[in-house]
Amino acid sequence: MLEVADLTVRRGSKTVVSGVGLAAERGKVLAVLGANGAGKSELVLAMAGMLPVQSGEVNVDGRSIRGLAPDQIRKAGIAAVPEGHRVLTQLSVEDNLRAAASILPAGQVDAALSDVYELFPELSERRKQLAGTMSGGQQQMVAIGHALMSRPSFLLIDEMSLGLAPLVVKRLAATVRCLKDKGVGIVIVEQFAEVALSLADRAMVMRLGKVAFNGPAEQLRMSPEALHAAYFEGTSTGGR
Amino acid sequence: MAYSTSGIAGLAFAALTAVFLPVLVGSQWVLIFTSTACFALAAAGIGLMYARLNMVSLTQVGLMGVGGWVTLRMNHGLGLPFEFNLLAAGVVTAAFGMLLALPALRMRGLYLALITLMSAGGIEIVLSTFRFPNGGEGFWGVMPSVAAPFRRPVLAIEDGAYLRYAIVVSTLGMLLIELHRRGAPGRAWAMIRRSEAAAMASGVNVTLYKAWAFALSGLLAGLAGGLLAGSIGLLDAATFRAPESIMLFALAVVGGAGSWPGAVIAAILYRVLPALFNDWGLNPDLALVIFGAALLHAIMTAPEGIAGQIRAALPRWAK
Amino acid sequence: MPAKIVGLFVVSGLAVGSLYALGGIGLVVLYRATGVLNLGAGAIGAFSVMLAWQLDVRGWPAPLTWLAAIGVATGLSLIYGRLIAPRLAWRDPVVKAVATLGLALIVLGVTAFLWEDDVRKFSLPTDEVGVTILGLRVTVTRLIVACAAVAIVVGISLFLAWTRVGLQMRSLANDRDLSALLGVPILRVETQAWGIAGAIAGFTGLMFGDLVRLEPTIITFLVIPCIAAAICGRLHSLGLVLVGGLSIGVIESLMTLSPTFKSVRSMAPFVIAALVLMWMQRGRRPLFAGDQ
Amino acid sequence: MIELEKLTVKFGGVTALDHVSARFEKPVSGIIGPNGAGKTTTMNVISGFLRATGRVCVDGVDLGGLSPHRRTRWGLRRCFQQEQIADDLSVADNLQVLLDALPGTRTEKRADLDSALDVTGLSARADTPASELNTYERRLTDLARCLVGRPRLVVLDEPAGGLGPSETAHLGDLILSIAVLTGAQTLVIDHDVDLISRICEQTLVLDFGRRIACGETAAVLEDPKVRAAYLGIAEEGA
Amino acid sequence: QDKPRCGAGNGTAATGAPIKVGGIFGNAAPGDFSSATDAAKAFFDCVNASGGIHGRPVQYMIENDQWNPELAGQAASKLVRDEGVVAMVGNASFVEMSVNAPLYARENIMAMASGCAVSECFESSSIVSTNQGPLASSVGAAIYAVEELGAKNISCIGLAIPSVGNWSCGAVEEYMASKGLAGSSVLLNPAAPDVNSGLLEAIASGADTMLVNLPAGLAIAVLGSAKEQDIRDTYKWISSTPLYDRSVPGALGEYWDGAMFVNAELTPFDGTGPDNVHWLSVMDAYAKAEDPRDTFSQAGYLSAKFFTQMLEAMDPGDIDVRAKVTAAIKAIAGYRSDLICGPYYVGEVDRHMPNHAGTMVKVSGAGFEVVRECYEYEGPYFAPLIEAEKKFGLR
Ligand SMILES: Nc1ncnc2c1ncn2[C@@H]1O[C@H](COP(=O)(O)OP(=O)(O)OP(=O)(O)O)[C@@H](O)[C@H]1O
Ligand SMILES: Nc1ncnc2c1ncn2[C@@H]1O[C@H](COP(=O)(O)OP(=O)(O)OP(=O)(O)O)[C@@H](O)[C@H]1O
Ligand SMILES: [Mg+2]
Ligand SMILES: [Mg+2]
Repeated sequence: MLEVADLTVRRGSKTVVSGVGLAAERGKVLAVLGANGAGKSELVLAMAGMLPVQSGEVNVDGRSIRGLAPDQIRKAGIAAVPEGHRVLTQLSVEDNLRAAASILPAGQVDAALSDVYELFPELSERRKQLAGTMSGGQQQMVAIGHALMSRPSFLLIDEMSLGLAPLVVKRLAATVRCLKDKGVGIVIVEQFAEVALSLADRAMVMRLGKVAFNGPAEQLRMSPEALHAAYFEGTSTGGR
Repeated sequence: MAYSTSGIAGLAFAALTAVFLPVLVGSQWVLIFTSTACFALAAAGIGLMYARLNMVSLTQVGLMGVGGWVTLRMNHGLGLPFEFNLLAAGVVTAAFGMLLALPALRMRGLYLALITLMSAGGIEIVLSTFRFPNGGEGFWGVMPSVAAPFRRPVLAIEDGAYLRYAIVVSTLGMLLIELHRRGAPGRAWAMIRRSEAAAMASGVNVTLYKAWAFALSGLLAGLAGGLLAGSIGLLDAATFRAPESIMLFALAVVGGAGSWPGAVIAAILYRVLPALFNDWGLNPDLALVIFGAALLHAIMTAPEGIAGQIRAALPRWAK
Repeated sequence: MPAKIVGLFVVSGLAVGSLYALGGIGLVVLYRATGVLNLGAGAIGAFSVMLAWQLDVRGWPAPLTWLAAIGVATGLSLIYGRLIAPRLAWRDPVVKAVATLGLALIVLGVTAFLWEDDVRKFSLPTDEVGVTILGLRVTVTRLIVACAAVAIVVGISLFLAWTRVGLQMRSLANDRDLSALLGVPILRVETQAWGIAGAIAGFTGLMFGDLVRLEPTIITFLVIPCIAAAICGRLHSLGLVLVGGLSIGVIESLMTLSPTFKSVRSMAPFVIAALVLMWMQRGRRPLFAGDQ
Repeated sequence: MIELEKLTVKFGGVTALDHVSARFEKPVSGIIGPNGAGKTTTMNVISGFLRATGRVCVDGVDLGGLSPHRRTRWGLRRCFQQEQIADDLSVADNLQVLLDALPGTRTEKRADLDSALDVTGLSARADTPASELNTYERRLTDLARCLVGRPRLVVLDEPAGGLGPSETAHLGDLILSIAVLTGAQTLVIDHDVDLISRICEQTLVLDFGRRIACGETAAVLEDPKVRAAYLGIAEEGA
Repeated sequence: QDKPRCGAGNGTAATGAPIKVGGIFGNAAPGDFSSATDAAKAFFDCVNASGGIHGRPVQYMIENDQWNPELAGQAASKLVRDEGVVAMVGNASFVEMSVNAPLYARENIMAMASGCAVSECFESSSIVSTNQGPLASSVGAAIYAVEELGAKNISCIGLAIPSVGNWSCGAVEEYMASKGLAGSSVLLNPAAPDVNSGLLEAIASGADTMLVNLPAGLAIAVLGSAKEQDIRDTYKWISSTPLYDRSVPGALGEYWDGAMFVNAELTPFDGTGPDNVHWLSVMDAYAKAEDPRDTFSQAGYLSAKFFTQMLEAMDPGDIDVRAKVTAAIKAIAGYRSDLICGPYYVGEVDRHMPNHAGTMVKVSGAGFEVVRECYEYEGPYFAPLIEAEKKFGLR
């Protein structure tokens, strides 16, 4: 169980996440939704140890991981895919993936690698290409590959489908289901509710850094009005 | 043009120092502050390139040497007034900076910094091999005996008046930067800093504007070098060694690149602090240790530079 | 110009060039592993060779003095790598490089304070033995420098390319934040990198102290021409750094033969590095922010 | 009218574009294709960031010899896959950069800038530093840049990436208005098939650097090859 | 405890209003010239303890220019303008004199320097030094090589700095030419790691004698290179004063034992003349134990001593008047000491090099051995000096 309680994150003088709580269970998918600037990405970064946390708790199976270094958090079984398809630009695709397997015992790396290649044959064709020269979508595949390489127990994916062709999104959706069946706890952060909700067991909607809705995904899937109320309330230009 | 608080504060600061410094301090400190004014101008050039374009010049002090060389060359070779020599120094150094820019235009980050460092190394060798003109014959103009007299500006023969003169020139140089920053070049630079591709897609001639920044920064270095030559009357290659250029860049970062207080702080750290250490009779080796430690400390703790910290502490002054 | 004289100058140039190469290789090793170009490497080397000299004067057995020198260099490098470098990790590569000037000043200041200016000489037993190549006598020490340069190039290249830690170092140098997120044990890997680089700096210091001269300031700022060699390898290819360093040495030495250029032959490293950089960048198009 | 003629781009061994020819006549046209198909590469060729063999002609003008910034002065506007606005400039200054490079009087430019801000709904944020904008506002600013200075051709690379449904809808309307307001022809790359089918009358589909279809959007999306390669619904067609 | 006494004082510590005197030295990596001002300071301390000058103590203020021309200018401004010193004594630097000579001339103050190293220092109307500098010392070494070692072709390896290497090696070439012999110069960049190609260049010049005219560190590097080539016996090896230093024989090692001839600008520092003995005892009593007892130290002592001697001869009422002091310094003629071979004089001329006779020593064991006692240098450069000395009635 990955639990976040009363988490507050500030950037400069601005509180971007305030008092957010969530719980991701093994074998379940949680969708985190919200309009632009709602603070979803900051939440993910804070959970991954990339942003300092002002207050609140982050626990895995009852053990606090708040304040740990990012590599420690990954070791604790949490893998995050940050927004903006970040890859090691000067390294080849294969080196990217191998580097991401630092916490795996050496013997398991090749197996993990072939799993990722199986999911993304596009990458397998380009093992030797520098990741920085890949197309946007290919980089997103590498970024997701990074997270899968460490065989995490909890997977956080920010903007999973960003820049990916529909075909690949479908494949990914299947993978998410498969991981879920294997008992991985998954948090999908999305702008675009449709895909996420179709996968999710529970959903959470954020607005202006706070939780605006938290409940079964069903509820939002069934009633677009509820979704709209939680989500699109405010202006279409997003900001404040 | 809108007047900013910081701009007015800058002009006021310049006016106050120009009026009061020369009468308040002894002749040793008049010279120290003259040097400080010169280096502040050069540091402002570094800050311009770094803050606006993320380009690093590790050759600024070397370029000052070029400006100083031209000033001395003109002074000893032709009978022209100081202002003319100074202007020539600025223009020649700007052209020189632009020339440097040619190979550097396609480079960024550390590579760019290193190519400028290489040119600093080259300038160091040339200056230390051929020395600065001191009134001798020929192109290099070096003779073994004591240097021929240097003609300071008619308005600033005395050290005190020369300090005022240096402050005025430095202030004009910084105003020139400000003028650029607020105009089309400033916008183009901001765009280039975001990404060269985006700048090109915005119709910005990236090559031209980068070369222009090099030239402007070179101009300031040239003026600074010329002013320094006028302060002492002659120059020595040791002043312009490559490590000095690295040092001035480091201090420009520590001071806070991209604002006039940053440049002034950098120059104070560069010239006033060592002079104080020297005045206190501190062993120069230990002074080096303290200086190095202070440099590291400042780089670690003040990401926006000391000027940024001061600005944060004085919220009223922001912007 | 008789071939014999040219031969002399070529061999002499190779001897100096291998020093540039050794220095450059040390810089590139650290840069590739941590993204820091350490301008303080020369100062660390200077301190360690002064220490070796001091211990030698005190009567320590020679091999112990060398070990002590390399050990101290490793230690100094580790102190910086553990205490200071991580706090600058998020800054531009240039600011990280410039910050190491602070390290250089501190170490140089301490060295100059401990060892007041005096005439000293540091020599190794291998100075006494030599072979004649193309008419020039070359001491075994110089051969050691050349061999060590090659050995480090080969060893480190293999290490970076094939080992797990090597991969982690490359990943770290590319993007430290992301590497941390990917689970690369940042501190451990960085510590290893700074340690290796420190040992190389110490060894380089011993060689410079013997073959150039035992003056801390000179050794400290030799790092600048060594950067020229590093540039020839684009701060990346150790093999090219070696080639670059040797070429610089030979060209610089051959410039002695030209009456016009001999007075400015020390410019060779800078001019060559600038030309190499220009050539490397030829036809390159501007890219997006963040690309090097 | 935009004509692409036998565009070929190679990166070392990889052929990113392979003799791609197409002709876009509609005000708004789309380019779709799987990841790595060569869409961004095509756009880079059109805007002059990449050299390619082949020809790019717009309204009969061969853009071949022009460098990117000259193409912009000629009237080409582009948005990148990741928006590229300068954080340390205000929204208005981000547009002003473009106008700086173009001829015209101060007042004309001011009017141009104001109307672009007006259309995109950014007027109230004109003097806000770009660093304070959220993702959508940044996208809008980027798009507003394509509106100033009499554009003739606007190319957009995944403009709706990372936007929510309502934002995407609003953005689609804005793109449609470009042609109306400025008379410029627009090319859009996106993975959002709904957006593409709503705003693009004509669409080019690429796969592995080759053209696999080109024509009326609705027809193209029905093409089994496209469905197989892009939408991943091969099984139904087969 | 019998401390040495200095000057004509009565033996009780001086009390009156201090006489302000300045001194500028250079000390920063890579060189330290402070031994000159240290010795002058020791001497003045001794004078003060011994009763001062006309009962007044000397207030000796020293500044470090750290090889930085700006600092040099600032230091001189402070001493000359702010403090109003009556004269500068014991100055020793590479940069101070070139920067400040115009100031000294303008302010009508004399600098009785002790460590001149560049041409500007000798070719100025307001600076006079007790040391010889690289030119005289190199020519001196060359004369010895020609006259005693049978050198026919000398290659002078100097610093690639116009006012040092080119100037001094140029004078050696002129001297050789004046004798109908061959000479050439090889100039090294001070920071260059590569001294080998310089040495090869000297070899290629066809010389039979190598004149090493470099700061000690660089000189040792060149000689190390020569050792590497094992060419000690192929050439004759001579050097200017920088190698005349107690640490040098040890640093050179056995290889050079007996093969390296060095010119000494002043008389040997282990000499037995009264001034040499007095110098050492003043140093022991008033200087720090670790302050070097080297040539610059001798020169600093000597400048201070001559200055004191001159002030004592002045009318006590004129001592605070800078113009009078300057005039008195310029009037110095014929002061003698066993530390220098010839007479010391100043005179109203625009170049000063009173000390142009020296001693030649050879590296021998852990020290040096005198191979030629005081001998006067000749050559085109010295002709005008000798002319002037005739005018002052010194010859
Ligand atoms: N470096 C920063 N400094 C200050 N504020 C920031 C910074 N980065 C982001 N913000 C602000 O934090 C808020 C939350 O941003 P975040 O990126 O988490 O939103 P999001 O919900 O992920 O939206 P999107 O869908 O656009 O990614 C926004 O208002 C943004 O402007
Ligand atoms: N510099 C390069 N070196 C090698 N291959 C490259 C380089 N740049 C692009 N490529 C390859 O060219 C192909 C086309 O890339 P492009 O960016 O045009 O794809 P795209 O269609 O825009 O994809 P996406 O939808 O994922 O953005 C990709 O396979 C990419 O890996
Ligand atoms: Mg986000
Ligand atoms: Mg793309």
